[in-house]
Amino acid sequence: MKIHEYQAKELLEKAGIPVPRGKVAESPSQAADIASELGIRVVIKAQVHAGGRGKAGGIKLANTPREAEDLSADILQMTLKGLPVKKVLVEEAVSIQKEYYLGFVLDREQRTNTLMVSAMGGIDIEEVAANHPDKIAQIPVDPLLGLVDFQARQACFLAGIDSLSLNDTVKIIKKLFKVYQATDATLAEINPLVVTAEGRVMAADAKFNLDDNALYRHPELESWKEESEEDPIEAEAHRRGIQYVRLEGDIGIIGNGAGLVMATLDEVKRAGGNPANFLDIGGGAKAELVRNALEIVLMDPHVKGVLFNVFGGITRCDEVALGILKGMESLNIQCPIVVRLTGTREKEGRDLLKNTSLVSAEKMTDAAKLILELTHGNSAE
Amino acid sequence: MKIHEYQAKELLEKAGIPVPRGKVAESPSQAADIASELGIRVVIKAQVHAGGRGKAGGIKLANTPREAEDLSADILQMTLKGLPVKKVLVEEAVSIQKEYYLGFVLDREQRTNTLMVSAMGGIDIEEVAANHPDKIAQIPVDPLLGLVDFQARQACFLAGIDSLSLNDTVKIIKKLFKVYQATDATLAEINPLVVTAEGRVMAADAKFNLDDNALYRHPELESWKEESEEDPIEAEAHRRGIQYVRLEGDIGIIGNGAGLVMATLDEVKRAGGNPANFLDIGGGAKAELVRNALEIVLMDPHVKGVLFNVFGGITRCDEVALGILKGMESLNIQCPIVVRLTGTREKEGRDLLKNTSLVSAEKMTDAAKLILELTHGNSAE
Amino acid sequence: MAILLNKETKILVQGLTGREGQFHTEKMMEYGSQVVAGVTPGKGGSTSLGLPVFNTVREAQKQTDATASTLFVPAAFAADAIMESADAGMELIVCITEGIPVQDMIKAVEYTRSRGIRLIGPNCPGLLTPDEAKMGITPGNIASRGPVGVISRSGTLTYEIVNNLTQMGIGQSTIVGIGGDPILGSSFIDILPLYEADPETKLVVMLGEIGGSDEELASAFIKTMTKPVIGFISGRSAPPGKRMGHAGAIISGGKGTAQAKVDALYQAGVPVADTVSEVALMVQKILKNQ
Amino acid sequence: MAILLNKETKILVQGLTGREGQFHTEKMMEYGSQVVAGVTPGKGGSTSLGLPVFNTVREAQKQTDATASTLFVPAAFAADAIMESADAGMELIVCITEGIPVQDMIKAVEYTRSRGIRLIGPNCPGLLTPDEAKMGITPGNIASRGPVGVISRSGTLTYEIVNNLTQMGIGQSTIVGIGGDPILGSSFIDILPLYEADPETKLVVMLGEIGGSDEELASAFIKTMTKPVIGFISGRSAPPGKRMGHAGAIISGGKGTAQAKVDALYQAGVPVADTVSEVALMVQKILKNQ
Repeated sequence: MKIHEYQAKELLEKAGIPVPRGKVAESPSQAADIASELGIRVVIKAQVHAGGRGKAGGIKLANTPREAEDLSADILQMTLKGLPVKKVLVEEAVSIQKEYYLGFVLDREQRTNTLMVSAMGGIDIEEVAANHPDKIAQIPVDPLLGLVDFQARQACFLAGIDSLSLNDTVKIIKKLFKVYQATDATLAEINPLVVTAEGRVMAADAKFNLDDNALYRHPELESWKEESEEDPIEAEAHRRGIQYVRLEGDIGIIGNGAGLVMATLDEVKRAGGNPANFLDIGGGAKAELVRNALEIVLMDPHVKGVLFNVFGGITRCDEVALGILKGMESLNIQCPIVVRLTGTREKEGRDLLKNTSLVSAEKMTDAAKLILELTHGNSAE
Repeated sequence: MKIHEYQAKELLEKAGIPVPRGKVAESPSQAADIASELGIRVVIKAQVHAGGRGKAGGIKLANTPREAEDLSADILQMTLKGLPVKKVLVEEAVSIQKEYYLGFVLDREQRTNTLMVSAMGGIDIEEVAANHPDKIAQIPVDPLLGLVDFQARQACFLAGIDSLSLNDTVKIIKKLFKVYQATDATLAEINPLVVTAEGRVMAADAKFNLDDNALYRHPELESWKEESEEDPIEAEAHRRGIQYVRLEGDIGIIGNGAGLVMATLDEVKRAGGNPANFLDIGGGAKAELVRNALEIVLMDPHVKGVLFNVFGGITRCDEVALGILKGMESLNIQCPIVVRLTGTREKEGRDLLKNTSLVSAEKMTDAAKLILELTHGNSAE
Repeated sequence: MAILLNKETKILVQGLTGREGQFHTEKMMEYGSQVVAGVTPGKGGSTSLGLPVFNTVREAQKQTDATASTLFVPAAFAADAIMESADAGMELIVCITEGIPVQDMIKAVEYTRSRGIRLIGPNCPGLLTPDEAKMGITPGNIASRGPVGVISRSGTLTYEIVNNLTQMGIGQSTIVGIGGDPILGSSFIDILPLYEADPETKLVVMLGEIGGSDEELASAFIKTMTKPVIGFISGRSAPPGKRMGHAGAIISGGKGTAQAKVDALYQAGVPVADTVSEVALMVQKILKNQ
Repeated sequence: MAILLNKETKILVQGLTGREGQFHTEKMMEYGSQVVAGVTPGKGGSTSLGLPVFNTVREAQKQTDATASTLFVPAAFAADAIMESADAGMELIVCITEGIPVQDMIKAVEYTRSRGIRLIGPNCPGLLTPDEAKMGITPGNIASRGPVGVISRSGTLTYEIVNNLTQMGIGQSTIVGIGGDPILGSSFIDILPLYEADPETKLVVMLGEIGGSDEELASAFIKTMTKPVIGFISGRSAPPGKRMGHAGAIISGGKGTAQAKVDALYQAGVPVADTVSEVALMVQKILKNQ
């Protein structure tokens, strides 16, 4: 789960990490109020889960409350990388002397968390990693012991953090690790960590990814869940307990098992099509869930056809077929549907679908070609 | 640092471990007020750092506030194992169905903390350990990982905790470990953990030892420090930064280095005497500290003579001699003093003490015999 | 021969008395697996599916000499159950559970690895050695015994390919599902050496997917192997930043793309199938030429 | 020969720039110890006592090839400094610092032990190999080179006995102060095998005190030793429950009494001196009879 900058800063502030004074606004007038309350020059920052907000015009400086109002109005009308801006963060503009990068990230290869520190802050850390790998100090954290103080110091010395801001930075690293652990994060990034003209060290921007699987032990963060879902169909799918990812194509995909569904997407792409989504009904799905899955996929207006690909293990093909039939009864379906069922009770499943408008296929590759032909007249091959 | 039962229960309650309702009282009328506030039968418990309070009459049941007042008056006049009772804990009397033992203790051999659980609660765990060692489940806690849930369960199963109270007990063990760690304890013991007639599991008595070396990071516990010092001379010594332990004899002992001072105590005992104290001036002591040490030792009215035993390494013998002279000037000393100085600047030190009433000795054994002769007319040998 | 698991392996089931545990343990036993006991804290002393149930793994181990444990334990308690198993001396732990918090898993993985214990999973279908035994949820009916080692990060995709192999008359030595989470007890590189050392296994099918760099790391080892490996990577069409079902199947920070994995495999001399149905055909071809 | 430390040992000092660090490092260098650098975070690049100062142990190690580190670091930071040293690959760490929180120490001790690194202390006088080198605060002038290994839980008591030995013309191989805390990096049983293996050491003096059961555990090992050991236990007159200066010198829970230790040593065939001055006399007698 991704959270917004203003939420990340709320976490940091609670952990005792200095952040610029500021508040979130949902309307231009609110933004103006915050700006006049702060009483100095402010930054207006679009709150969306998209990188490169600055370049896209989602971050602006305002000298007066009036200016803050106008600029907020602009930003609140924007759509950044397809995401509508619903909130802006209005905070004091700080004069920046230096910009650092601090981050903790789940490190799959090391099977632990890794601390990353760089004196090249303010730009995308992946860019630094690609072009100046030696400018990032990376220190894996012992899974059982946690971060040890000397590691924080060592990272700072390796990264070349200025000696004047060293102690403050070390303290912030320790606090960041605490909040990283306390929130079950998989990423906690301060970029940039700025040294202001007055020598204060503070988090000017922050990014957190939280582990969805651990949300149950953080009821205080649950309320952010809804806001983290920026796509309404994805939000609805998750409410119904369905693994759904919206993509940009027009072929709806439904299958069981993440690997198989991904492979199905690949087959469609290979056949020259573009998948509209990823949808995994999981193991042992009942008819009702299959019906729901179909409804979710069809909520996307771009969908021109649907491909079912199910390998029956625990999942029974006849149950899936029943679900599809239910969907056809209850939903007003206008587009073609190709169904490929194999494995447990495949015969029973296929029998159920005889004498319907559904198109049956035996192999994945054939199924992909079929749905392409039915929706676009022909496949690429 | 030892803390009182009522303080230990305060820690438990904050950690979410159920304890009987109750409050501490310093006067009989306060005790009566608490009893009438609780509105049921209460237990009055003397708050002193002494085991076996019950047998010594320091714990009584009171049916009415009036009775609570009378019994508190009795207990507040008691001296248990030499310690005056200044406070009593007044708490609801619970009807006990079962008594268990739970504890975390610093385990020197395993070099970690050990969880101990026994279904034989309510009696001294050392007695259980001596007579029924198989009735105590002992599980060492990984120093880096901390307590893992399965260990808490395993200890309960091994100890034979009743299945009805199992889940509650496991939860309490986990909370106890948290507070044990959070307070830098070296002992945290709930004995007994009771199952009430109604099936509730709660801490009926508790004992904590805290690590003095870690107190600096627990400012909230500092206020208990004073109360933990029950001997006024020890308290005064510690205020002056001197390692002093009051004992029951009449020969005051001052030396440098814990091992050497202990060995000096042993020599005095071997010579047939009884040391009045342990006092370590530490390494590199200055004259003023030595003078203070002498003053502290002489605060004990039982002291009939003082033995100095110093091996000069970093500590300079002449500095020690100067301190003794200062003490003789400023304190009205009536008793004999034997001084044994060796090592760094021993000649200079001894020269300073020439022409005084002080008695000099070359060896520890001789020094011990000398002070015995001067105070008791002869030594045992 | 086979790897990791055979019909002699004495198996415990942690979470036997739960719904999933019941269902799949029954299937495991039907398949021939030597399940000797269950563990459910608080249900010690009872029996389930005719098996004794113990309160702790330690007790179960003492009474049954089991050396392996399969976990059908709810996600909130699974990492703890893995550590309990490791502490009790299990040599092989297979964790089926999906949805375990990742910070719990880094502890459990370190705990097992530092003790030299093999952990498979979590979020995996488990192990199956055809005609001998299975630990986990892989359907027994699709497998047949033979020379192909199958190792995979996903479940149904594996079933599909195993099914294809069996239908073409090509059997498998042991099928290993390592799981779809970002933090795994065993990755490809931990299991491949076992296939290499197993006389029965003549060829390995490795089914990877986007996310992480397990496939890249494995490629370096594959270069040193004497046995042929055939690869497949799913998620070629997945966009970055989107988690494709599996918690581990995500391209993030420019890492974990299908292309990088395919490239690494090609460089290691591994033929990579373009489609699922191609995999079995490629296996057939190589086995014929051997 | 000697154990643990000689004039070739390249030594770092963590906390060199502090008051204690300055004072004692100067004495260490005067004595002949090969101190090669200091470590004080934030003072990297400066020099002190003519030695380069580094920000991290890792950097100091890289520049100097040091293999041992002595710590004069304030108690609040000492456990962290021990772990830093261990992480940087020091083989021998001697921690002089007194007053380290015990929960910090159990972590630091586990950290060093699991990496196979030898930690001496904390709250100890350190090591001294006469006429070669010292790490710590043992006064150099009282020691002389010879056949007696001295190992002890306390400082001044050791000095007293070493002084006696030297005055009687009996030298020492290496003097090891293991420290007076309840949680120690090395106990008697960790060091005794080194004396047993050292050709120069002909006899070992072991100075124990009340608290814990290090002496009892050591007794079991001493039974297997070919070299004579002479014991001394201080605190015979100490009452239970009172901490005698050292955090570790306390009889609690009926454990750690002087009598139990003396008994264990006698059972292991170890003569135990009754008084401090007896120790050197007993050593003299045994050496004469050899």
